[in-house]
Amino acid sequence: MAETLLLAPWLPLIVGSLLVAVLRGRVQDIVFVATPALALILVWSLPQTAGPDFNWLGLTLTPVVSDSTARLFGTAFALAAIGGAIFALPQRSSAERAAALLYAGAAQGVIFAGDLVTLFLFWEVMAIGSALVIFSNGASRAGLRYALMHAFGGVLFFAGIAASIGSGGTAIRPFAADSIGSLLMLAGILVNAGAPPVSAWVADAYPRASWSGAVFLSAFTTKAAIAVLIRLFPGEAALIPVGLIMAVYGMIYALLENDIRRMLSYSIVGQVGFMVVAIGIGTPLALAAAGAHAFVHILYKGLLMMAAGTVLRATGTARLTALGGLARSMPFATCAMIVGGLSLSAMPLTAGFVSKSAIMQALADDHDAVAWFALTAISAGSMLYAGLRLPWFAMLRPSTPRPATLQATPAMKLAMGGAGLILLAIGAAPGLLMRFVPGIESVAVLTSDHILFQLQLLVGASICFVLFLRLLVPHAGTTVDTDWLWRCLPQLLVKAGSALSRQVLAALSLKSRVDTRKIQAISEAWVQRTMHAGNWRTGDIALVATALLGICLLIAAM
Amino acid sequence: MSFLAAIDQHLPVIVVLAPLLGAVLVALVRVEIASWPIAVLAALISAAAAFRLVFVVEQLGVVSYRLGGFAPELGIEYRVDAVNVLILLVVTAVSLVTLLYARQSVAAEIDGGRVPWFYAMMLVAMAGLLGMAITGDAFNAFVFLEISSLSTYTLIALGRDRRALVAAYQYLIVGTIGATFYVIGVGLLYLATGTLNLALIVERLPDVVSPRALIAAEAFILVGIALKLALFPLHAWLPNAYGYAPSAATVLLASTATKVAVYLMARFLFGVFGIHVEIGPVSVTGVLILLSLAAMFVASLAAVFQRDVKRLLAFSSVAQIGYITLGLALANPAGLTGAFLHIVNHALMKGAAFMAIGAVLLRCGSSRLDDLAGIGRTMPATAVALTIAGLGLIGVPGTSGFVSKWYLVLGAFDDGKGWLAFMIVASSVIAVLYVGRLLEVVWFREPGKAALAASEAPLSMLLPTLLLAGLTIFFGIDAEMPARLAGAAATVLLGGHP
Amino acid sequence: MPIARLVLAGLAGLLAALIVADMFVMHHPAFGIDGTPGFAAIFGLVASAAAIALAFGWGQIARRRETAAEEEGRDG
Amino acid sequence: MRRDIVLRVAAKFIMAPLMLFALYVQFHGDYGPGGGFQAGVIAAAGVILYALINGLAAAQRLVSMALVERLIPAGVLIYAAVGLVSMALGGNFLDYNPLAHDPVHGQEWGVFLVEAGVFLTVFSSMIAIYYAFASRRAS
Repeated sequence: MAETLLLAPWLPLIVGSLLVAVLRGRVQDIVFVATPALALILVWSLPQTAGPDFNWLGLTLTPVVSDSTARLFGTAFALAAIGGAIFALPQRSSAERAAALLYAGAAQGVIFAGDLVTLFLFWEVMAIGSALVIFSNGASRAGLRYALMHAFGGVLFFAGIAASIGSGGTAIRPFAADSIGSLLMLAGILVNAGAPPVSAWVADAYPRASWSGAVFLSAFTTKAAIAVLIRLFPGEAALIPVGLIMAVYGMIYALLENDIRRMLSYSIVGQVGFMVVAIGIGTPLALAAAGAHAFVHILYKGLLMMAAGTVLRATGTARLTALGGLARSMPFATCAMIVGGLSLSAMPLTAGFVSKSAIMQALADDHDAVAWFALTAISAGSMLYAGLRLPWFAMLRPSTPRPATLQATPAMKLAMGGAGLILLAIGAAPGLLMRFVPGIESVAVLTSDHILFQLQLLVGASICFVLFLRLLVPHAGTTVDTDWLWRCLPQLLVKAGSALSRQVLAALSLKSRVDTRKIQAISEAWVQRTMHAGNWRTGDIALVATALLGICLLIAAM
Repeated sequence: MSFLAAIDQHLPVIVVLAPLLGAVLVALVRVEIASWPIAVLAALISAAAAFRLVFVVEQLGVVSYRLGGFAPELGIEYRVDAVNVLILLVVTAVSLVTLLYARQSVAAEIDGGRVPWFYAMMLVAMAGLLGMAITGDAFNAFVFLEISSLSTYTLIALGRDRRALVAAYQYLIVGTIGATFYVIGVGLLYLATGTLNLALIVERLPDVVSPRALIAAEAFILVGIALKLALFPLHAWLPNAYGYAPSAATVLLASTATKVAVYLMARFLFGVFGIHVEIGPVSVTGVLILLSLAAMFVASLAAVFQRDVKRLLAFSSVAQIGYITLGLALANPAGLTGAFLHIVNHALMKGAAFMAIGAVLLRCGSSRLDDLAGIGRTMPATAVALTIAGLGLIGVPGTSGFVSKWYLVLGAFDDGKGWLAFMIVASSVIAVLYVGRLLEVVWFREPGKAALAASEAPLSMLLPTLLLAGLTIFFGIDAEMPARLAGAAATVLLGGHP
Repeated sequence: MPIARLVLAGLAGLLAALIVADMFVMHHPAFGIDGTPGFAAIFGLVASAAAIALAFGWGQIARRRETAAEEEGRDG
Repeated sequence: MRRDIVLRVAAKFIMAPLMLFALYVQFHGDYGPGGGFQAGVIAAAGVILYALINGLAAAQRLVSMALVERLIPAGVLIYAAVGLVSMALGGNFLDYNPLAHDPVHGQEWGVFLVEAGVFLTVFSSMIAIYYAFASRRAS
């Protein structure tokens, strides 16, 4: 039993992370690429039987167990790690490489965890790894914000898990969001999935990574949350509105955004919204479709991030306002961006069409008209920003191009080409994907009415794009996002509160003629003393002690 | 065989006597070179005895030792059960490791002539703490409390910083107030029951006519002990005292002194008064939960704003004591197990952290946060130990801090207080802030002048530091042993048999 | 902009051709209305226009102009 | 004060009875009020009186600081040693019964020795405290 542990797909990645931290040069390159490949092999060689059990603190732990969902996500994560590693070969930052492998390993751990405790452990390691990826680019404050957000999500998740274990053991099982414990757990997972009202962390953090680090970031955290949702909250009806809000939010902000990588981050939230809706439906088809869409999403979002990374590396900026006219100097990246964008918009003959069809089919079978029409509309919107706006303004539109100083290296081209080929292959032969996602074989993908429907939708969207091109021109600036809630609102409240208290104090002092400044000084001194507990005078300590005693005695005497 | 059996019989007194005799010897010999080996030897004997006691107690349940052979009504009884044997183990083990660590740190921080006194005082403090933990006599506990306190004042005053004198003086006054409250409470108990032996007091409590005297006694005793264990808001003496004491003394005090006071409080709360007693309309547990939460949040926040690492860690201690008292207040098996586990784990983590800072102090001559910049490059092993300890303070899974917080969270849920579980975890997030601040400075900043000049800590200091840090990791992964001992302690306190 | 008009005309022609083709295929509607030939074309136009309107409107309300330097230094 | 003849002569007269009284209190402790603590304080008072009259230096010639610092732990050592001996003889710590052939004598011996230890420690502690205060230079 215990030797199954050696087949755990997260093991080579985490060992590799340590090795990469120590090794340098060519050997490091080899380890960096080989360990994700080894993980991919292990994903497929891990038997789908009950995992080994260990006893820890009276809890039964199953560090590794495989099923078809785990295999699907594991494959996607391994592919993303391989592609990301190959793409990142010209990036010679040992810190980022070690962090990325740790991150990828923890993501595999989350997928293959057989119990809630293991799941939580990897969940936290994943947060640490991803924060380190951001830190390794020198973005310490963004990294800190990101880490805090995940600490917050981790807190919710931990408390929820503790409660759930108290009421039914460590086994991973479907929950209903009806008790405090499972609600906390759901909230913790949704924080990682980028659900409102904390969606802003995605677009805040991911673009702060280096040109190569963002590829890793775009793959794991949110999709691991999706995998966990599939396991823990299948068919939780509350997820449908949450997912719809995410999809709409992601689309609107992506349409407005100027920075390519921020746009892609918003797009992640939008696409994850599709998956969340499917999980909310909860039928076997819907769950399988969510998994399939996650798989495909990881591939095309990775491809888009690679294209964006190539542009950023070559020109030093990823801002649409500063780009344009790059198609001639960077044809490969342009092609990658178009393939990725069309796949995101579910263009027939791309992989996105396959998985989105499955989600739509699941919604239709469930007779969920609102979600169906809404997501169809949002698909058209996705075409606007990813299929058209992004390649047009970044690459194709006539403009004096910025000089591309660093051309894509063969390794980067290999990574982009591989991802693009897989997307096109799945699009041309949906059976490739359906074979190992049990449950979506019944979905009609390449039928004439279906293709025509999608083409009309996309052409309609294209007409709108050309008509309203002027409204979609990128501008420098940012859109107020949900992080306003925790970055600006508290300041406003404090300001308002202090203004109010000043007025109250002023009103009071008019009546009792107490010097407001004196009151303020006294209260400030007290706050200072309790907060910083700087240097209390001995008398104060004695006073507090005596007061405490006196209160006890008084109460007792009453 | 018979000799071993005879030793077994005298274990409780050997635990206390060894450091006391060691202190006397060190003070008599007064040679700088000889004092350290004597101190280590004494601590070793004491630790061995405590270790052996763990087994004896597991076999017998309770070990009672009558000093002078008098019956408990007349004389002093040492009484060891699953609760205090754990405390004895922690105090002796940590003291031993601290003494092993201390030699070079003390040589650097203390004037040559005072070194023997320092070791003597360390041993006296150790004996006092052990005595407090082991005795079954309320007044004898007071005597040991004073012994440990007096030696602690001396230890703090030996610090290099001039502010150490002020800190020691402040602690002297506060500690005396606490001890006075305690002895007044014990006096009231004696008036009501006619005995000082804790077990006998419990027997006679039902016959007491005036509950008011008892409640007054409880109030005096609990507030008195609360001062010693730095329960919020009576904590203000602690940051200065720990901050300015010599490094080795800080390690000893931070990891053991408050823990023994917590033990004493638990003994009185559970063993004597009963945890669910109410003072008027107010329940003791409610008050304790409130104060613990305040400690967890306010002290953690205060730690975030400290500029000196020793003070930062001292504030963190106040917060961590909040977790322990919270576990006591939960008063259910999981919560109490968590509290006692945290006593053990916090002793290890804080010991490792203060040891690492002591090493930095030795090499860089400063414990200001800014002066630690980039120390991770020049003193990597020390920084690793500090990092592990910091992660433990947060409660990161894989460290022992997680295990104890885990039990606390379980205890909160068992008590039907889900919000409390949330508060426990939420306060850990503040710990993320202050530990993160520390780690950021240590690992990510460019080394300053002091850090560049520093070299790795000497092996004699590094090994004990790494030992405690390693135990923090080890008990985070294999928590079977401490969890069993803590669980047994919880069972005994709740009135069951182990 | 003659090119834009050309593209627009081309797209419109393509859409018309698709709608015509749509009349000759077997539909499997899930909600009835979505089986109507040409429904997707109209829905695509309307939905995209709505998306652009929504985004543009929200942009008018919530967009904050910053200089590029400020944006660059937002990480601080 | 060294020149004040009245004080010097009076002090000389008091010293001897003081010491004698200390010894009386010490040994009477077995039967009545008294014991090592009180006796130690009285004896120390004698030395302190001497120091007050003749100056610190003279007193330290009589009872040197080094001696005082040795005597403090020595007293504790005697106390602990009695306990250890009683343990070695098969009793509990500080159980005086086994110290002699019959328990009553054992108790007498035990109390006598322990009180002697207490006397030494208290006596020397008192003097040490006085020395510490008296040798402080006004700064």
